[in-house]
Amino acid sequence: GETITVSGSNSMTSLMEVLAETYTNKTGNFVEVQGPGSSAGIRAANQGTSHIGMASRTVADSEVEAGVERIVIANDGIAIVVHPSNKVENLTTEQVAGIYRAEITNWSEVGGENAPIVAVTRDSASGTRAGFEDVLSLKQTINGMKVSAISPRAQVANGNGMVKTTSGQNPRAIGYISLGTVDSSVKALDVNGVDALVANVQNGSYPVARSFVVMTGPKTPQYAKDFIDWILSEEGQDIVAKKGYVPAK
Amino acid sequence: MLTNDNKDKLLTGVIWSAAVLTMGFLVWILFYIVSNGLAFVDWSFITDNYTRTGDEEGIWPMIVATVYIVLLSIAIAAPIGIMTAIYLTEYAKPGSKLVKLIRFCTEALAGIPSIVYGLFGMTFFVVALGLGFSVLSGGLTLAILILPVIIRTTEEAIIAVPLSYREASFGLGASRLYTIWRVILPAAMPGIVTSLILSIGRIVGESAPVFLTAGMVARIPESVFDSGRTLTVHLYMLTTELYTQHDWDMAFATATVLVLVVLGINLLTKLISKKFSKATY
Amino acid sequence: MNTFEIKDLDLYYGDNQALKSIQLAIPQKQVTAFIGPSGCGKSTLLRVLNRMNDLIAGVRIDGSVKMDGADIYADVDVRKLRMRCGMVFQKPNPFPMSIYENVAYGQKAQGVKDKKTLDKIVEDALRGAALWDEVKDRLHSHAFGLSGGQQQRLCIARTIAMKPDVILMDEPTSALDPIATARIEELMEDLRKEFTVVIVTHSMAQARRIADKTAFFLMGELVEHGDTEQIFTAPQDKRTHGYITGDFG
Amino acid sequence: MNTFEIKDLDLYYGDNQALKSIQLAIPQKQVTAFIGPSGCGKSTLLRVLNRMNDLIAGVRIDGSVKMDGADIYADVDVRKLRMRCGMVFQKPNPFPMSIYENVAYGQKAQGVKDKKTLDKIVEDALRGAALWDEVKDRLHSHAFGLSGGQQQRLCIARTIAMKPDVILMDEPTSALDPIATARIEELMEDLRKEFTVVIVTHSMAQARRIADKTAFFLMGELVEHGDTEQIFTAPQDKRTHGYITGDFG
Amino acid sequence: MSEVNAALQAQETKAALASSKRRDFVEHAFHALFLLSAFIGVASVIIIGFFLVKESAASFQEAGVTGMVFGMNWLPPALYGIAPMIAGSLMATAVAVVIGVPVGVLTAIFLAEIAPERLVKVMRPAIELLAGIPSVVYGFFGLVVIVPLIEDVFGVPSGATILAGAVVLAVMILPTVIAVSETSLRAVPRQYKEGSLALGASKIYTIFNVLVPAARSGILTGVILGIARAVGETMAIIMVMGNTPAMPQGILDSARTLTANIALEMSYATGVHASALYASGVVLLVFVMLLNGTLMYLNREKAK
Ligand SMILES: Nc1ncnc2c1ncn2[C@@H]1O[C@H](COP(=O)(O)OP(=O)(O)OP(=O)(O)O)[C@@H](O)[C@H]1O
Ligand SMILES: Nc1ncnc2c1ncn2[C@@H]1O[C@H](COP(=O)(O)OP(=O)(O)OP(=O)(O)O)[C@@H](O)[C@H]1O
Ligand SMILES: [Mg+2]
Ligand SMILES: [Mg+2]
Ligand SMILES: O=P([O-])([O-])[O-]
Repeated sequence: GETITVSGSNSMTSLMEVLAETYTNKTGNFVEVQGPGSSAGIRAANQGTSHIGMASRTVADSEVEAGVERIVIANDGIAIVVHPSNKVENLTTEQVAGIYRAEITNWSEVGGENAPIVAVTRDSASGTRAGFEDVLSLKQTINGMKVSAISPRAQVANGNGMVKTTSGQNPRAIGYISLGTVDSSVKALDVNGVDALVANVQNGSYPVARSFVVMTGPKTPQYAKDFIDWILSEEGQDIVAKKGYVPAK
Repeated sequence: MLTNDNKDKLLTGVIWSAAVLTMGFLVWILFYIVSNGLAFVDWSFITDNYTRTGDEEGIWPMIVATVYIVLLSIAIAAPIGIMTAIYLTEYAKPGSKLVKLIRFCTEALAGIPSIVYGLFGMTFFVVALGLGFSVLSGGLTLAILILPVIIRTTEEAIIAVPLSYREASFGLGASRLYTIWRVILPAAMPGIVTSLILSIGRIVGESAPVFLTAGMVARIPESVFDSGRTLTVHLYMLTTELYTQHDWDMAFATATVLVLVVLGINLLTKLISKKFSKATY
Repeated sequence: MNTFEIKDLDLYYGDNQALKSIQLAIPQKQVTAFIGPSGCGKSTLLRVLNRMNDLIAGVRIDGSVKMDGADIYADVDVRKLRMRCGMVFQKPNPFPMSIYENVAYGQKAQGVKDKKTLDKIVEDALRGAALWDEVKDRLHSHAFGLSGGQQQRLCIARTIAMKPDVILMDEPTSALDPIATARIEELMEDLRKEFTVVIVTHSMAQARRIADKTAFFLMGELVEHGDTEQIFTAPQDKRTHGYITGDFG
Repeated sequence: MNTFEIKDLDLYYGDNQALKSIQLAIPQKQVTAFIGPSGCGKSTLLRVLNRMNDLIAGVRIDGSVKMDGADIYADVDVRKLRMRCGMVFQKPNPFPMSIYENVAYGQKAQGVKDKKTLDKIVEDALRGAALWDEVKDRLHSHAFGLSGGQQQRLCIARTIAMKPDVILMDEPTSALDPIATARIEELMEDLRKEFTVVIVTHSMAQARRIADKTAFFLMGELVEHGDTEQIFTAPQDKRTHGYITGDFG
Repeated sequence: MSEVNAALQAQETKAALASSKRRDFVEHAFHALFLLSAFIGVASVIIIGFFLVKESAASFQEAGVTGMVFGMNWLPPALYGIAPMIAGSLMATAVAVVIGVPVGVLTAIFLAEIAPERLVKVMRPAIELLAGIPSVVYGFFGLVVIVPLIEDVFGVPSGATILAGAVVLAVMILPTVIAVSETSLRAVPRQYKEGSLALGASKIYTIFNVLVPAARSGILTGVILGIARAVGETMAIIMVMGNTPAMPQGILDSARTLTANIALEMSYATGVHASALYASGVVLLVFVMLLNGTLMYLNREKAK
């Protein structure tokens, strides 16, 4: 069979690897998945170094070169997570933004115990982070350029897992991760009173959400495009749903 | 005021505590890793494939990829490193500008942080030469990374060959090449083998320069142009995705295997240099 | 006939002059001994004769050294020179290989491969060094299993195997016990029949026992040389007299 | 009076016996020389006297060694023993520090701190070693700036500064040139007035020049000892005779 | 007659000793091959240097060398200040040295002078094992053990601090410091030790007043190699130091090192941002070169 190369978003790899493996077993075409991050995925699609690029956020027209196609294969919520022992159950989007801007620094300010807040963010070009910043308007303009407004004092973790480990270990921590990766080691907060559930992402009531996008370039061969078609097929979208994400169709 | 004897006792105590601290830390780390991981290391863990659908969670592909990358980088670096060491010790005029340049560059290579190798390998081998994320890119990058280790250790081994052997050989009218081949290299062999095993250890232990060049695809590479994930990279991937208790167990198990591999490599070094030194002396 | 004729020889290690305008003739098929206190330049001069000093960086030589009338510092193949001037060192230095391989080494280095030829040469050389009877049953065992005295004779055999004209020896017995020393001294009696022998020794008694000619050095100068008997019984120079009567050294 | 009395002394390095049932008395305030061929055990016996062999793993000692009647291998403080038996080594071994610090070292190691006391001790010791005039203006320059002979006298001064009863010297002049050797030999004349001196030497001439008593060793055995004159003119043992007339060694 | 003979023999000898060219060819060919190999190392350094400088040029142009090196804010693509990362690297390394070097040197003294030979036989392989354990394992251990421990002991909101990184680094540089120091302590000429003991000095006095000063340059070499290792360490640090790109206020604060900066953002970055990461690499390299220079200088002193 052929080898299809896919690279990009770290959040998408756990889903993509399952899709890939199922597809490989089915067709004999091997799918190779690398998950360094969304920006790398966009670059890979632009430069044609991989057949398929992945980004866990909306990709703007200005970011892609002519001939690069963007296809949404799933939608995903971004869960705001804290230590399971944290008494706080709900935060508003403003409160979350305040915490990440370092305007709110103590849990007592948002109804919790009197303890400092340890905010954990993702690395600066993660798709999850970009989606999170978009939804919460965590952007500022410096020297005419739009950059992140997340406080530089927030800790930086290099993957969903690392955010989870930190929030699961430290009772004072708060972080955000792909909804599909939440489990009992952390507690996902309600946002604006809406439960962090796939159903609520699907019906649009859960506010912190983004799309999983794949990109193909002019050099992408047909057998790679076939893989994307298969993802969008019923069989593919079933897997998406089973893994805890929102199907694109 | 301390008397001399008491001062001696105090300092002896301090020295002992430092040694205990060093050993304590080692034992602590080893015990923590192995006690949490050993229970999950079994034959199928070692020989199974690794799939994301969850059917199999073995580390066989990582073991194979590690072996490939080790073999490739050693195959590239060993001849170059050994020949460089021969040049520096047997041919070059000591203290000449050329030797200084070569030595400076070797030192510089040894000093470059491995993340910079990763950076370089990704720009040069992966992108500029178009080799992609592949065992080949990884092997080439790591070959440069271990080159100084091989050069230095081999040099030391060659220098340690008694001058009297060289004198005797030259005194019998043997040529330089013949002397190197028949006398110097055999006598330096334990040192050379040691340097190779040290390099293996180094390769096994690296992570950043490996995944930036060889990628992290968890399957058995079919050719040197395929991507591969080494054991250490695998452990790194696992630690960034610790979701369930089961994930933790797998991470500990992988760490245990790594520690055992390193232990095995160290024992092998000892064994080989002992065996060689018995054979030649 | 003289094997070597040394004229106006100066030798410098870097800035340090180790030999000062040496004039010396070394006669054919005789034993010539170099004596003198430690550091006076005996070894240095010996190593001039087979250009072993070439191996040391920073050595500079002025003057002329002729072997059988040909200047050995002119355009000669150093390897051939060294084959004609064999050398035995202070500490026995067999190679880390079998007895046989040690003796055959020099011939093999010249490209001799024929087993019969080699066998013959090895046997002859070992006989010449009075070692054959002791080792003939274990030619292929490791040379390091021999005693110090045997090792030194092995080194002499190794040299004889090259069929040289000259044998240079630098304190060949100083690392040996009295019995081994006596055996080597006996051997010298035979060697002088075939070879020109130059020997450095720190033992005046030894020089007296074995040498035809003796040369006495002091601080890089050749103080006196001549027949051994004459040097020891009627030295011309009072420094020689002082040395042999034990006033210094 | 005897300073040392050695009875039935056997010494083994592992399985190798280096000294064989030595019986020897070393008289007070005289110079005793140990002579014999290389490896006969001279240094080993010398190091028995201040228990320097304790440093070597695998050394075993049988028999008794008494110093002024007290068994030095019974329960003694080795440090005090070594303070009473100073030692001077074959190669001058000043510490890598200033001349002053070298001489003051031993006293400082005993906890003496008073500058005046130390100054006095240093001056006396340097005078005792006939070095004061040469170094008094540069006491605080580095000891490595001294010539070999001066360094050796510095090592003697360092030893004298401990006010020992005995000075043990292991070939103290073998690394020195004739002039430096002569100075040290002169110094010995003075030392014997105050100290018991034991000296190992490979030079029979030296033993003859400076020693009151001479002991001749061969392969770990004490062959003969007695007044120097008698040993050199009328040896009792024919091995001694052979050695001093140069038949071997 | 005999003169003629002598002249004949001289000619014969001369001919016999004349050099033959054919044999030398093989010698020359191998000489060239060895030389060529030796130049591969040189070529590698040049290529690596070339790529680093070339790739980092864009960011230096955009932000200026001082703008980057002294800039306090890291907000690509607007601001490219790496001063916080430089501080992070230096602080973590310094604290690691303060913790690791005394322990390492004292352990080396223990191995070289105090420990019975049998204990040395056990400890040395153990320390080699410490050297061989992959840094990811150290990072993992730091993440799950050291970080929570620091939270508890120091009562800080988060244990992911410079101190946590420094503790991990200290353990990681131990083997280097110990091995090099022990070797140089053992290389101190025996005469020094004997000289001191023969003067009635105690073992401990001898160690600290003669052996350690005599081995000083070797010990310093070990320390510098340890520093180089600490400065270059990446993966372990990422896992335990919090990676905040803000100027650290103390050792109980999170910080990001230069190496972590590269590893965290490399695979995402494009354009000037990527170039700025190469610039971090250049700064890192300058550090290491300075350390190497120091080492060479020290060794020159020693050679004197
Ligand atoms: N490789 C070298 N580099 C610099 N100087 C040297 C070298 N070899 C010898 N010398 C110096 O040259 C002088 C003569 O040395 P040489 O070894 O010839 O003496 P020697 O008479 O053989 O003494 P010994 O009896 O101790 O062997 C000495 O001063 C020595 O220090
Ligand atoms: N540290 C040691 N370990 C094992 N054997 C040793 C040791 N030191 C000396 N010997 C052996 O003990 C014997 C006596 O050695 P020693 O050094 O006392 O001789 P020496 O008479 O001083 O000789 P030299 O004149 O060469 O100094 C020799 O056979 C030597 O090989
Ligand atoms: Mg010599
Ligand atoms: Mg001795
Ligand atoms: O999906 P990301 O890893 O780019 O956040």
